[in-house]
Amino acid sequence: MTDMILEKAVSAGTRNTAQGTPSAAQPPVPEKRPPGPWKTAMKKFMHNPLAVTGLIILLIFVLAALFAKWLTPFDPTHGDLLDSSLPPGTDGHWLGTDELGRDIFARLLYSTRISLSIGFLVALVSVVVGSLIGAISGYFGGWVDTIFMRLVDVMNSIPLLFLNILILAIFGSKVSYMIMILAFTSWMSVARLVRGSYLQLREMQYVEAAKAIGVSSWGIIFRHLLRNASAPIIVNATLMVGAAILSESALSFLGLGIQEPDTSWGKMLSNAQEFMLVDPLQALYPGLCILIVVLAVNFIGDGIRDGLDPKKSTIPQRRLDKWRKKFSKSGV
Amino acid sequence: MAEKILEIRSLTTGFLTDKGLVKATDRISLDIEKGKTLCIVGESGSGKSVTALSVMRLIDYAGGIIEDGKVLFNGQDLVSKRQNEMLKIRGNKITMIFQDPMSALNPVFTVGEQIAESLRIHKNLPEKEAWRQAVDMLRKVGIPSPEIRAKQYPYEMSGGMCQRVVIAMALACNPELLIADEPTTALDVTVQAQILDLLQQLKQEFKMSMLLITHDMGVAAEVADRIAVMYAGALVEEGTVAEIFDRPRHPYTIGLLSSIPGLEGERGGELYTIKGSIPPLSNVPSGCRFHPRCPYAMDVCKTNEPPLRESATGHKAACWLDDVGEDDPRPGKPNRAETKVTIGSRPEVTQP
Amino acid sequence: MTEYLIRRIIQSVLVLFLISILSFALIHAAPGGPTQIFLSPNLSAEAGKIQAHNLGLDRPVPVQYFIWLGNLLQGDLGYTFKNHIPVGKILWPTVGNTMVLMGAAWLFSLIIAIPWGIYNSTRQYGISDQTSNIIAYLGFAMPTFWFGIILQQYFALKLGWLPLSDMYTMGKQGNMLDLLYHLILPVTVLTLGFLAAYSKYSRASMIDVLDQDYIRTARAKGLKERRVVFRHALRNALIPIITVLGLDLAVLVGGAALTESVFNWPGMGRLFVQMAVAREYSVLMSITLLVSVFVILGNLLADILYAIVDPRVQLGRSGGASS
Amino acid sequence: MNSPFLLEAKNVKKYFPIKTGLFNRVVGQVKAVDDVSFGIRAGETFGLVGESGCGKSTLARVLLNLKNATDGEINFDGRNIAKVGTSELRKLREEMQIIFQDPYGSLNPRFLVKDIIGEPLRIHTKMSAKEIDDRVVELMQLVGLDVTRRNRYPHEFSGGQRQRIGIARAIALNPKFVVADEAVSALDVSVQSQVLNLLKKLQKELGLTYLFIAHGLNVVRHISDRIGVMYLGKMVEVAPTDELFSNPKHPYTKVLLSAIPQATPNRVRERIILEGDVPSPANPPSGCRFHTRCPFAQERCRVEEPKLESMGPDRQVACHFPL
Amino acid sequence: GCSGKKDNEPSASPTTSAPAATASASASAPAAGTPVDGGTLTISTFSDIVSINPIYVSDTASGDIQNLAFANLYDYDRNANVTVEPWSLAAELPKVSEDGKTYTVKLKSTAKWSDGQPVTADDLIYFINTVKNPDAGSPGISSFDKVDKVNKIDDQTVDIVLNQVYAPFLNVLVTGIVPQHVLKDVPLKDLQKNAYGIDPAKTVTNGPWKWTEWKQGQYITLEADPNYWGEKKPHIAKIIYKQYADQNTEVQAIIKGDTQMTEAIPVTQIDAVKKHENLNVILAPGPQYEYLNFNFKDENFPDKYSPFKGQKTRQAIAYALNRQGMVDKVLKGTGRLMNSPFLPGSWADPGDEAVNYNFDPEKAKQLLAEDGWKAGSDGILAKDGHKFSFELQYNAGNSRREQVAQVIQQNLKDVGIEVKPKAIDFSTWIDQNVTPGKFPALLLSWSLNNPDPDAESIFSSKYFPPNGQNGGWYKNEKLDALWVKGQQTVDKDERAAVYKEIGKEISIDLPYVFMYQYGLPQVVDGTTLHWAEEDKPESSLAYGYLFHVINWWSDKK
Ligand SMILES: Nc1ncnc2c1ncn2[C@@H]1O[C@H](COP(=O)(O)OP(=O)(O)OP(=O)(O)O)[C@@H](O)[C@H]1O
Ligand SMILES: Nc1ncnc2c1ncn2[C@@H]1O[C@H](COP(=O)(O)OP(=O)(O)OP(=O)(O)O)[C@@H](O)[C@H]1O
Ligand SMILES: [Mg+2]
Ligand SMILES: [Mg+2]
Repeated sequence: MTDMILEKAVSAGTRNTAQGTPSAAQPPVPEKRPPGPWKTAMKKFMHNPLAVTGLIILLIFVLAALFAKWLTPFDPTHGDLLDSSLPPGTDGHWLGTDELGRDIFARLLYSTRISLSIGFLVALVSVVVGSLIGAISGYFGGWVDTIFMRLVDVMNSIPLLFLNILILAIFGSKVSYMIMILAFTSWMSVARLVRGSYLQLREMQYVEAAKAIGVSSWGIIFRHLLRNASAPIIVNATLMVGAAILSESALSFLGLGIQEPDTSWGKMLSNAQEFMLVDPLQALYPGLCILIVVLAVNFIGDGIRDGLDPKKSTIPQRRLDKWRKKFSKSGV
Repeated sequence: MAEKILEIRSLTTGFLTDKGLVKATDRISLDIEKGKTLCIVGESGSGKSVTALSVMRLIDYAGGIIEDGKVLFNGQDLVSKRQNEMLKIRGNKITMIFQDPMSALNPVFTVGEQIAESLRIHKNLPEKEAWRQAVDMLRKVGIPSPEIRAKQYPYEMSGGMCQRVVIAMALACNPELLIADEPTTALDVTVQAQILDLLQQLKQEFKMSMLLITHDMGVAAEVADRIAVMYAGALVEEGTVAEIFDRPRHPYTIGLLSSIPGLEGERGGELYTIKGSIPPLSNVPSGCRFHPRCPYAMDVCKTNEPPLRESATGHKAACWLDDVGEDDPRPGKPNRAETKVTIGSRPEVTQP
Repeated sequence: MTEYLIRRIIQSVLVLFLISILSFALIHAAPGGPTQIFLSPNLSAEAGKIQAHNLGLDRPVPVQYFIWLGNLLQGDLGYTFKNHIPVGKILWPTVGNTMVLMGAAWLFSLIIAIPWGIYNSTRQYGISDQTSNIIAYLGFAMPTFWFGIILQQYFALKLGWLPLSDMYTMGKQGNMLDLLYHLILPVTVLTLGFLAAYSKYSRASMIDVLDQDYIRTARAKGLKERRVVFRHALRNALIPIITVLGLDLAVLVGGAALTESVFNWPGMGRLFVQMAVAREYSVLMSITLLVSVFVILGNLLADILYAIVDPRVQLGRSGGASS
Repeated sequence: MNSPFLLEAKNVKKYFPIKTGLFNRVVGQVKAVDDVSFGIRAGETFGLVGESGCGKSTLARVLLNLKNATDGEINFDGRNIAKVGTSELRKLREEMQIIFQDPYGSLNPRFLVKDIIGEPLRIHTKMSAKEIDDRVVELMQLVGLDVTRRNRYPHEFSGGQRQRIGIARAIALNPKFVVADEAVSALDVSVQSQVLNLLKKLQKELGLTYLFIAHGLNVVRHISDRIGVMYLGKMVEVAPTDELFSNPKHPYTKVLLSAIPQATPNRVRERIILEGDVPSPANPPSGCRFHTRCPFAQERCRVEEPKLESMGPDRQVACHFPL
Repeated sequence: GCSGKKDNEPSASPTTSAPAATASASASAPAAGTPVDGGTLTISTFSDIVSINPIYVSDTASGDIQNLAFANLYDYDRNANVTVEPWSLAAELPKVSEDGKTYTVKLKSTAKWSDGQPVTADDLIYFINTVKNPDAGSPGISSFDKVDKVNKIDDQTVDIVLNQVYAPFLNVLVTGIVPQHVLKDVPLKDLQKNAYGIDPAKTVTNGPWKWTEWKQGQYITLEADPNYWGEKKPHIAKIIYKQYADQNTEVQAIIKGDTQMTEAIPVTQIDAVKKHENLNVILAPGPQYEYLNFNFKDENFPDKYSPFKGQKTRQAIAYALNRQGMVDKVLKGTGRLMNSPFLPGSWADPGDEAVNYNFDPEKAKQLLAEDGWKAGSDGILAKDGHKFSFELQYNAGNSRREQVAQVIQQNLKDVGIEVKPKAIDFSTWIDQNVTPGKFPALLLSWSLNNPDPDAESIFSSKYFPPNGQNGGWYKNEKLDALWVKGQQTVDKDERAAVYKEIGKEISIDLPYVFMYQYGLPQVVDGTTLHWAEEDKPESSLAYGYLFHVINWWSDKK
């Protein structure tokens, strides 16, 4: 199946040179870097409406988080008790105020910061740690692998939500703790994945070729193999962003998450739970934010995955089906 | 002329890709006489498997589209059949074996079950009887202690064994036509010899016809009655084994044969090479699709597609050099007399 | 096989041992850990010390660990610190309750998801496929507790059709119908999550298998498409699904902390949350270990099932399937 | 130098442990290469043939020190490669290179062609980027690649072109000795001849010594000066090419020669069809390893292992009853 | 109770989100018709009991069940006077000797344990001696440690002899007791582990209801004891005490009709509940108040400087805080401002004699300036190179406190003081900061177990950690003396005068900012739960939400 995409690319390359071997007399004119697999993936990604929507949504959220200060005149931690529980739209409070008179929109914006940072940082840390451990484990194998994989087993065998609850209940919570704890309990899947890739990759002939020309083990792991294992890692990272945001909200919901004056969507949700009966909108906003961002991140992840999957055509399936009907002469 | 079991007429099969519809076979016409073996040879990607899958109508599942043409099996057109109707033919009258025997067998069923399944479905045999015949079949393809082997799973067998199982499966229903797509490529030479030998034997015994696909000229030479050479989706030459090997007409066939180092005679000298490589199907050259690599390419080759011309003896080739006459640069001087007879040009579909 | 089992069990015990050390250490490293529990303002320092001594909390931590481990091996999970109730007495009923809830959700989602995934794999990008895709996305993205609360607000409070929370109506303990009635909402919430994952897995797995050479062989035999899908493909496709299911066994017992809390379901997850807040470490340790046992059992079970479904898998060969 | 050989293997063995059971106990060994001795002269091409799994690749890896020999001695250019230090090994790496079978798998798909070819230069020389680029251009021209395409990825090249990239990489450091492990097996005939011609040309121009591994006997015959035949980890016959083909001494060689289908119809050939499969190297037959399939086997073959013995100039065979 | 040694009296304990206590009737359920016997009452709670053994009860949930299953020696009337009710164990109020040190208690001869044994003097003696003994580990030890000895006069009469005059002691006698005949052979150090108080089957009680079932984490049931000795029998046949995950869920449950009474709901839910006609919210400030505790010890600040030492500074902070705003918005009007540690309206309340700090940021700024604080470049006040910036600790998970902390931060920011609110897990916090007195400032509340105003162990310099609960290291010699005087004055009017003085002084000196007394809104389903007007719940008492529960009746079966 890979041939298909290879074939395609070859054609692009052969067109100008197919007519015989190049003459050495011509001074070599190196052409520009051709579209690599990433470029193709990019193109496919851009053809995927869900993925693009996801990307746009995420970008909007990221920008909103970055420019929160300019988007709302209100301070998320500042509330005037006289303005408490205003309905949406009053006095420039687009979404109203909460029971302390704090602007809900401002709080959502600033929550975006923390929730997204948690999402991205947890993904980053756990991907870096997981990749490193997975790569070393998978490449070297033997006792290194045994030790790391037992560790992964142990970590995986502990109910993670419980571990999170336990650690947070014991040590209290700060944004930085939260990130560390979530990363600490989520690197294993990446490690497994990367190890799996490396177990396969290390058997590739180009690894032996690299050894044969004297590349060191670290050179092979980081220079030669990392880029080959990167596709699943990237996909996993995107999905982990969503997972971390959800985990944070779950822990916050249990009262073990972010503490004032910091705020996150999960924190807002858990606060809003009190007002579920009087002011259900308060719970709706952060809930929807979580839903939308996690959806967006998943769309992006899927987009990347499909983009990197050589089996997936850049042409939408619908169009393919239409064509198929049009061209086929055979009975159905 | 002997009775034909299979007549492929101007078969065009394509795949939908980003570049639109890519034709993997382009107006292929082939015939197989009852009891004979036709071998399709050609380099990787030339469309051999696609031809076979089209005949089986399995190409529909591989995402391919039969765009045009007919496949007449005993006079019935398979292309216009519905998949439902194909079920009675496929696996029963026409069977197929594939290149990699290990992956062609379902890993979770015993080999006996897999053979018996065909029998139960097509011959409506009761379970016991189907099993008995399956074991019998295994014995026929030379598997020692077949009663035990039938109860084993594919992973418990070697490659050669698996290929025998696949062959047994294909022959179980006593097919009229066996299509073998590179049946020995995945096997060791000594085992390959065993399997080829076995196929020859069984062909006699079961009185069937065979379509053998290979890229090994040696295999073709040994097994075939007639050989068809494909290049980039098109049929470029077809004839008896002797005609193809001794008097090849198409420069591609000539190049192919000359590129193979022999086991006898001179060695160590420079090998003949065909420059360049097979073009991608999405970008087939105009005119004769071989012309960019052809050492004898003429102007006409670049623009006009040569028709497939048949000699009196049935040796077909598609090359403009057949028109050149005395200046023919081809080595070995193909039989002039043959080339005079032109039966038809390729763009037309010859109706029987 | 037997040897493989023995090896896996030895490994599992080792893993459990490590987990117990890890969690024990964690708990004792904590500020406000067990030793401090009796130094609360409700009790004079002196009286607190006496109590701590009575409970053996003044001994070195490793000693405490081995005492605890020794008791554990005799089936004694210990006692709660605050009122000296045997942990088992609190824990065991919740295990059953959790299993009822999760088992129902799990079965329910399996029954829907696997056939649905298979159907979708044969009709890729059809309406059903797209729908399940949407559900899958929602299932992944929706904070479960939020969904639960919304369902509660609507179906229990607004419409009043369904019970708000709990496992039984007070006084109807043990009544099957009542239980089913109470299961509807939490099972719906949990099912959404499972459904998403399982239908995706089974679809992907089927698509993978349908691409294999032996499926082509099956078709070449002239088998009906239905037979190809359900006989030849399904059994192979089940293999990876089984692995996922095995891994989920842990979720089955431990993972519903949030849903249980929202629906006041007297299960292990809710107990864990309660006990974490109350700092009942012996209960926390027991739950952690118990769930770990389930995780490990789940893995083992997955491997064994794997071997049953797939004759190629010979347990014990080069480390087994997932170790 | 007192040895006539550039590379000499003495009693080389390579066993792979078979691990299983509790704690990965070693329960047996795959004797992939078992007591093989031979030499390759400077400037010659030594062909190595044999069926799949008979140990050809393993032998090559051991010769290049990519795998450590279990036993035996390998001298390259008078140095025992097992004994050299790290820095000298690096030096050795520059002198011995390898070209792989799979033109797809042996090139890192995420490296640009110029990086692939330039990698050995980057590692072993202190050349500047510019110098490396110049050398890459030079090498690409040498192997007949379009130098303007050096900024592309390997997948954009055809099989034959990819194999040329592999060759360019192998000769980048001006090695003395190159192993071609099935370097043309994966290529179509028309491309195969291009690559074979290239290898010959390079040998002439650069004075290379080849160890040429293949199972296509016609190809080996075409390129080699001498040929070694392996069966199940053993070298069973070594002979100058023409003599081997005209007068095979070992029954296995004879069988092998006869098994190859030839693109020369009409010629009636005596064909020896063997019974059964190649036995497993983990559990090789006693005595002569070929006796189970040998049409000429006798009682002695079952018990006594034949040694590789000299049979005239440059000819060795391991058979009790040479033909 | 306090952890101090020799003090007695009003014990106070820090509370988590919703502590003991409760609610005086405002708009309570109407008395509908005549009582019916045999109904079921379902009460919701969000925490489980620990043990209902009166020796060990220290949490609200356990206290609730104890109050239902055990009769008290004495009870309170609606005005917090110690009294003898038909359901009290004592036959009459205790006689206090001339020197004020000996209390003679006489038991009813009809009182019986649920196993049929009579309640005797031995039970009371065993109870007091056990609680007093540190080996038993009873949290009540601080209440009884002033008891010198207990003498049995006859089977129904006991003399309790104190080692000093201790006015609050009468309140200590509002307590349940345990059956000596059941527990006498249990070694004291094993008593806490004993099944008594934990296992319903083994817990012999003497109250109107018998404890029948405990499903940990789920519910507790009690049933009317058929052998109950009192002349007045309970109407309600069965009480279910049902546990929910949190208060919000409790509210939903009572709205759904799953429960009939909720002891306390978050103030934020009041409006939601009021929408339902069948539900009545009983709303009045209860026996608990919130405070902002300053720390006077320099070590507790990063720059080794306590900014709270100036009296004017403390007063300025009091002026800067919009306490009324908090009461209105955060407490939704359920609270009442406080200026001293005595509940407004109680006999010790100094009333207007205590200084009331109205919200007045200008005045605050002026006072701060007078005390030498000057605004720095960043707008934050500073003195002698020390920035006026401190960490305000409170416990995580208490939304009221979280909100109040936010408001405090805001209010103080407006006068140039930087507050950094910090939420810490409750038990960790208590262990690490509150008890050892290691915090810069904190926000917490006291829940008053009994109506006596004594609070020496909180404010006296005798009770610096680890001896007592003066974690702010506050020292005021005048007050130190007054507290002692209060304890040793037996005459109620004289005592009231002492506490008035204390109230005045403390409101000027401000070891705390007394924020407000607050109530825990109690919700009852008026359509199914009924009582006569005189039996309605009394929010101002501890456990007042169950006031006279024996006289209530329920329509639910
Ligand atoms: N499912 C498919 N989708 C798209 N293109 C395909 C598909 N199957 C085959 N092709 C293309 O059709 C062309 C012919 O393929 P085919 O498999 O017939 O080649 P072949 O002659 O059998 O080669 P080989 O010797 O490698 O088996 C190739 O270019 C191939 O890439
Ligand atoms: N790393 C390894 N561990 C265990 N066994 C191995 C390993 N590498 C090779 N073997 C075994 O050693 C034997 C020889 O393998 P080798 O790859 O050298 O054969 P080969 O002659 O090169 O075969 P082919 O023609 O298929 O390339 C085989 O049985 C193989 O299974
Ligand atoms: Mg093919
Ligand atoms: Mg090899």
